[in-house]
Amino acid sequence: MTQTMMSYRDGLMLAAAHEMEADPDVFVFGLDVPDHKRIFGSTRGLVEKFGEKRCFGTPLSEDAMTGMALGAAISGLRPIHVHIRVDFMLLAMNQIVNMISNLRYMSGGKLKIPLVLRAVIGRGWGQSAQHSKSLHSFFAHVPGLKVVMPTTPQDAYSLLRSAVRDDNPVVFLEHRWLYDIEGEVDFEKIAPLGKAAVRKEGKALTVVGTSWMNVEAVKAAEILAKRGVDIEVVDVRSIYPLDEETIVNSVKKTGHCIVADYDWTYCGFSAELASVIHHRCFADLKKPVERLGFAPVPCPTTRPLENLFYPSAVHIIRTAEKMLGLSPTDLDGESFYSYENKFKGPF
Amino acid sequence: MTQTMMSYRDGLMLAAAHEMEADPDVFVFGLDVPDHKRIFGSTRGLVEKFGEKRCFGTPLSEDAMTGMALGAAISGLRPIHVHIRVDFMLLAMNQIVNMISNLRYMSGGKLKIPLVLRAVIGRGWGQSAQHSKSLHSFFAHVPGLKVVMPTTPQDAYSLLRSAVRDDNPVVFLEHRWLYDIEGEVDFEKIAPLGKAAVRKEGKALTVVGTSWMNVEAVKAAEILAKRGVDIEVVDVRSIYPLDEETIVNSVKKTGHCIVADYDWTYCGFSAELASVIHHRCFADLKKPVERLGFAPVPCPTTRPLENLFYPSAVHIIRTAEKMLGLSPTDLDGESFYSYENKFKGPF
Amino acid sequence: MMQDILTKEESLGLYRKLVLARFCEEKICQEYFKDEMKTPVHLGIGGEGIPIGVHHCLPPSTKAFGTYRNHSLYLAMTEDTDGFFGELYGKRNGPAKGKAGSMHLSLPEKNFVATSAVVGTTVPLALGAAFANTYRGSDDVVTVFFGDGAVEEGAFWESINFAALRRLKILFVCEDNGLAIHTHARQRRGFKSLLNIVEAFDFYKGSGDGSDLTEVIRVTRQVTRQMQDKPGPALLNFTYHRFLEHVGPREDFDAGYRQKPEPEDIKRLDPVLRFEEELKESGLQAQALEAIRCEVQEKIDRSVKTAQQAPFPPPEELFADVLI
Amino acid sequence: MMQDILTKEESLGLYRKLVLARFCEEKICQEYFKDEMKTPVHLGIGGEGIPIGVHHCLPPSTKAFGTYRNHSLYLAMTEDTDGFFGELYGKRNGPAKGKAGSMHLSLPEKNFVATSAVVGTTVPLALGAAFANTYRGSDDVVTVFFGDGAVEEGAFWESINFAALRRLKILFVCEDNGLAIHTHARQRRGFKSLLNIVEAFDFYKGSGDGSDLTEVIRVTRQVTRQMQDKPGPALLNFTYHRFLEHVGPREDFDAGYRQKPEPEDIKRLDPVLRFEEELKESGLQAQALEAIRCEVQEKIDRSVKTAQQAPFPPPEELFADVLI
Ligand SMILES: Cc1ncc(C[n+]2csc(CCOP(=O)(O)OP(=O)(O)O)c2C)c(N)n1
Ligand SMILES: Cc1ncc(C[n+]2csc(CCOP(=O)(O)OP(=O)(O)O)c2C)c(N)n1
Ligand SMILES: [Mg+2]
Ligand SMILES: [Mg+2]
Repeated sequence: MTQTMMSYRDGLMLAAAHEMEADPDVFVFGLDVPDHKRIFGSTRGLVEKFGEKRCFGTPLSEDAMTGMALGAAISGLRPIHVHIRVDFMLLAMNQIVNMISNLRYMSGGKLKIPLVLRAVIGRGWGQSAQHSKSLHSFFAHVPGLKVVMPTTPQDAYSLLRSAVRDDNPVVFLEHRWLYDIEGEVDFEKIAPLGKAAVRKEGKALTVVGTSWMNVEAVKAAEILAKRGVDIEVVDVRSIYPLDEETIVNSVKKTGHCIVADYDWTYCGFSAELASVIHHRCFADLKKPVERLGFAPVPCPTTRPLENLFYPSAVHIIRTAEKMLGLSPTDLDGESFYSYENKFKGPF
Repeated sequence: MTQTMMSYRDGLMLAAAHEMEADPDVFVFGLDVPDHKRIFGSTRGLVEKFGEKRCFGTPLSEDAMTGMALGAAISGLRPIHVHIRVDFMLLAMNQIVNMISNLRYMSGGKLKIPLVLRAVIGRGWGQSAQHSKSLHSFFAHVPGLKVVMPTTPQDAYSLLRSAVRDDNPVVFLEHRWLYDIEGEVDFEKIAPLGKAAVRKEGKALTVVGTSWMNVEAVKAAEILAKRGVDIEVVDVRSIYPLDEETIVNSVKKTGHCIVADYDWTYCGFSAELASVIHHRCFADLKKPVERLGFAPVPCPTTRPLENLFYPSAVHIIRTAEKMLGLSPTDLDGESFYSYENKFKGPF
Repeated sequence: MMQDILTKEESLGLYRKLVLARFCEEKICQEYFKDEMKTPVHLGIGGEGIPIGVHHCLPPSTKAFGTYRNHSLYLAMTEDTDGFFGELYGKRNGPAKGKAGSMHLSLPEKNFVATSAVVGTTVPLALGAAFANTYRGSDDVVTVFFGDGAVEEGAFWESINFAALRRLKILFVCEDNGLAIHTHARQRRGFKSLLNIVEAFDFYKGSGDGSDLTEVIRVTRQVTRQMQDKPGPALLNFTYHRFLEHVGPREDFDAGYRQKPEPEDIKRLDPVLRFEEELKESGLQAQALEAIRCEVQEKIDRSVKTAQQAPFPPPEELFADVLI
Repeated sequence: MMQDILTKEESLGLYRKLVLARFCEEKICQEYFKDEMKTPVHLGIGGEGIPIGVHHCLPPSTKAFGTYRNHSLYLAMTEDTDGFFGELYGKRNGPAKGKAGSMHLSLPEKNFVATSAVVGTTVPLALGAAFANTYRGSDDVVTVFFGDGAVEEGAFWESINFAALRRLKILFVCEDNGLAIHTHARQRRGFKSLLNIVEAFDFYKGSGDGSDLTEVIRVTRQVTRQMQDKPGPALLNFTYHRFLEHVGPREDFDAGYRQKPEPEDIKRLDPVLRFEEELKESGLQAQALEAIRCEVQEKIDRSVKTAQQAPFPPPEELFADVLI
């Protein structure tokens, strides 16, 4: 077994490198992929190792470049197309929703689309309304796409490898703050797409989280554990296809559920989860499922409002307390994740 | 009171004409708006009455034309921008989700965006995967947009007038098949955005429907009424903002709910409705909310598969029977809406 | 003229394809009113010579992308009338088992890769196919066909920029009928000459009367020779007259947005008549042509019958072919 | 040269704006490391002359659209240093009460309408503003500023086509630093001359060294005169040297993607030094300039202090300004 400590960004980088080594048809491209910043380090070393043929930048043309990725995929290559912000994929929605998701079906199964669309999501540093979205519910809504949101370095590594090997289009969404997270990575470990992971076991309440919200949920669980309240944290990982069983089993056990999604709630993935859980755990739920997500406004720049915009461990704790009929935990001595000290400007 | 029988398409056409008469800043534009087909008749007469200055076509440039609409709106005009298919709005998602929805917030409330985006949705005639979407959940997911789906000629008229007068961006979605529906229209009637309508009262079960699904739901209710089963049909009308009260009151009364949405269910508006209803009617629901929508595949062309793709009155009846523990109704003598005779090719 | 660039055998092969495309669409016109082909049809009558001529100049390994107005291209590349009508009738023997219909035909095994009913959307796909050719060291050209309306979409400009930047071997073919549905180019275009513009992108270029199959071939050969000498993209603009309404089997000259051509112009505007005239002038006997027409008509009638009798896809097909 | 086209008063006013923009951004560079301005900053040092020069040629009723690199344009049009720093510090006295930050500044009451951090996205907005001018019979021009990278986006091409088709009075101003983040134009562009291309769209056009404020004004005046004589769109391309990193307050010449300019080139590349030199050559006294600099610096320092002391928006502001 080859366990190594590494960051999430290195997990991403190594997954691409290993797939490129294993398969000459894999290539990585996108705006600024080969410049010295290397998509926050996640494409480091690739151009040196594999050359400009297999790792290159593009003009600012998201629509056509996404179509080019599709064209390459149906020609037998395996593109990894990278966007430094998911917000820019809005320029490519037509290719994604009218073409990529449909072409296999419209060809009666003749075309195969082994294509990975990587994109960075979520909070950076004063990123405001145009550099902070997640959009996984958009992609998951449309039949014909898989959608993945890894939280740990191991998942960054294993799920990216699985995504590259998958013969379907996979949207792969990486939270900006996760890039600095360190963890053990075992290169032998395969994480198949479509499986959730229990991050922490517990009996009192289930938090089902996506992406960064799992970090917040584990923190919340640690704090509540000190007063003997045992929270289970389920990391969805695969937004579509969804591992309903793991989630439903957890909620059937605990009888309480908070969905903590890294997105707006209205018509979002949290709505899907909440309705699946209500439907399948109808008799088991002691309280209605609660949903946490972004405030229903565009993301503001200024820090005090930005802090209110995003859901956090504190929201999870307060919601759990309410659901379980507990008095508010004293959070005075607790230290929460804050990017004031870890993550500074400008981007 | 001035009640007139007219079609849905004429309701749309007259709403635009009346608003253009009332306010010289209102104009209508979009691909093929002034050609002899007139967006299935819904812009008939406008160019003759108001001239090419206020009613005009465009190049095939959905992205820039949507930005142009936004630019005109923040310059004090009140554009109605028309798309003959909502699928083409995917080319404008960047302007809609990064710009139109954000610009008021990002300007600290200084910019006002009185803009209507009209689009035709849904089933036509062998329209297949690229001309059949609804996408209301995409628009409703994003804070800063209103989303409306009128079902009746009266609502086509009244809601379009309200949308044009609204100082916010409103996405206005019209099902292709509704165009031929006839009904009484009272020009004095105002329908404010944000209100649902009870289409049929009943005590046994609530069907909450969007757009065309209300036609199917009313049909289902009529059939079930014959055997004494009283279905209530609530037409959502306003996808965002949502009239939770009307819906919740109905479900609290009936204890049973089917959400019949004209879209895919996964991460769709049906998920939002189901989770709101589960949350707010937790103690009142006798069974979990059921969701009906498109099959989770791209829309196929061939008729037998297309018929399976779309939800219908039959699905509603069968689902209601299961929820209420009824034996299957004999549907042999019933005639359902079929476009075989009413709506022929090519489009 | 024709004899200078085409052998007799080639000419007859081309005539056969022209007739095949034309008769297929005429058959659609006859049958469509029965409402058995439940798919919108964008007929290419008048423009058949463009895809037929262009692909005549290229080897069968050439990958092609097209639009909803794709029948002639499909038939030129595949001659597969069984699959064609199977798909239009929505039957199991169509290449997409009826899921695609007329607007999204695709037969990748014959390099007819993909078509789309959203204007301009296959143009960027051609970039990817051409990129894949370069990646693998293939010399093949990729073709992409689009209407004059597609040129207004941003994706078109992004694509020509990238093709030029990378010197990709793509033949961009504009099937220019001067109309986007009912709207004339002058109501949509802020420029006069697309060819002038692509020249600034260092494209090879060519243009001509798309109703004249011989000319299409002459111009295409010129340009593809340049592409082979020194790799790079090219744009061909071929004008043609759309005989029928935008979508559907009828004429629509009474709608008022354009004039019906004078009878004496038809001979010039109809690529089949025009090529036939040339063939006759070059000394070919009317009987030889008649024989081709008969053979083609029989083939088509058989395919239509086969399609009409073929089964629809079974219900479980609804769920097949989404994800692997 | 300068005297030929600018009065002394004008020159001093322009110098003041140049210094205002430069000192504001230098102040940002000094203060940024304290992490109190929690917004990414795309500094325009080196390019100040372009928006300042262009808007000098146009009346205050001219509506303007810009990008995230918008500080000079904001300050040229508004001189509002209080609002500017208020917004950068995320305070209630910013024009958007801190919601916008540096990247999305907007002050519609001064006709600085909108800016955006998604490249190319305000270009189509200018179409709408120019359309509104025509609709209302106004003769005003609309300006839209964008970087050389924006030219690769489809929306740019769709916009110039529509502007040309409608002969809208829009001044498209390309602030051309030859870079999109760290990528050079030659790695992104399949064409050599943007000006050649827009000529095919019947645009008026002009270009020049954007580091030379006098030249910017000369070229802009030429082109706006043409636009007034016979309405139509124009494109101006002004090159300039970006002194700092793409985003943030530092230099980044050590990153290796471009060369640091030689000291002897700085005088030519720095629009403030260059204009100052011209002013001196035209006989202006160093003291007059010094006085302007002092006054501007004091104004800025006051605004920064005001911003630092201003309150943040209260929590309920989170929910304000979404829908009316
Ligand atoms: C992106 C997009 N916008 C609008 C439409 C509606 N539409 C279908 S065909 C067409 C005209 C296209 O004209 P052109 O490209 O010249 O092709 P032609 O039909 O003349 O062959 C339009 C506007 C569409 N299908 N896709
Ligand atoms: C649509 C879009 N794609 C990518 C980005 C990321 N990005 C931010 S600035 C930039 C470069 C833009 O270059 P240019 O237009 O020349 O402006 P400059 O920064 O040089 O002023 C890129 C690629 C973005 N903001 N928007
Ligand atoms: Mg055309
Ligand atoms: Mg630049």
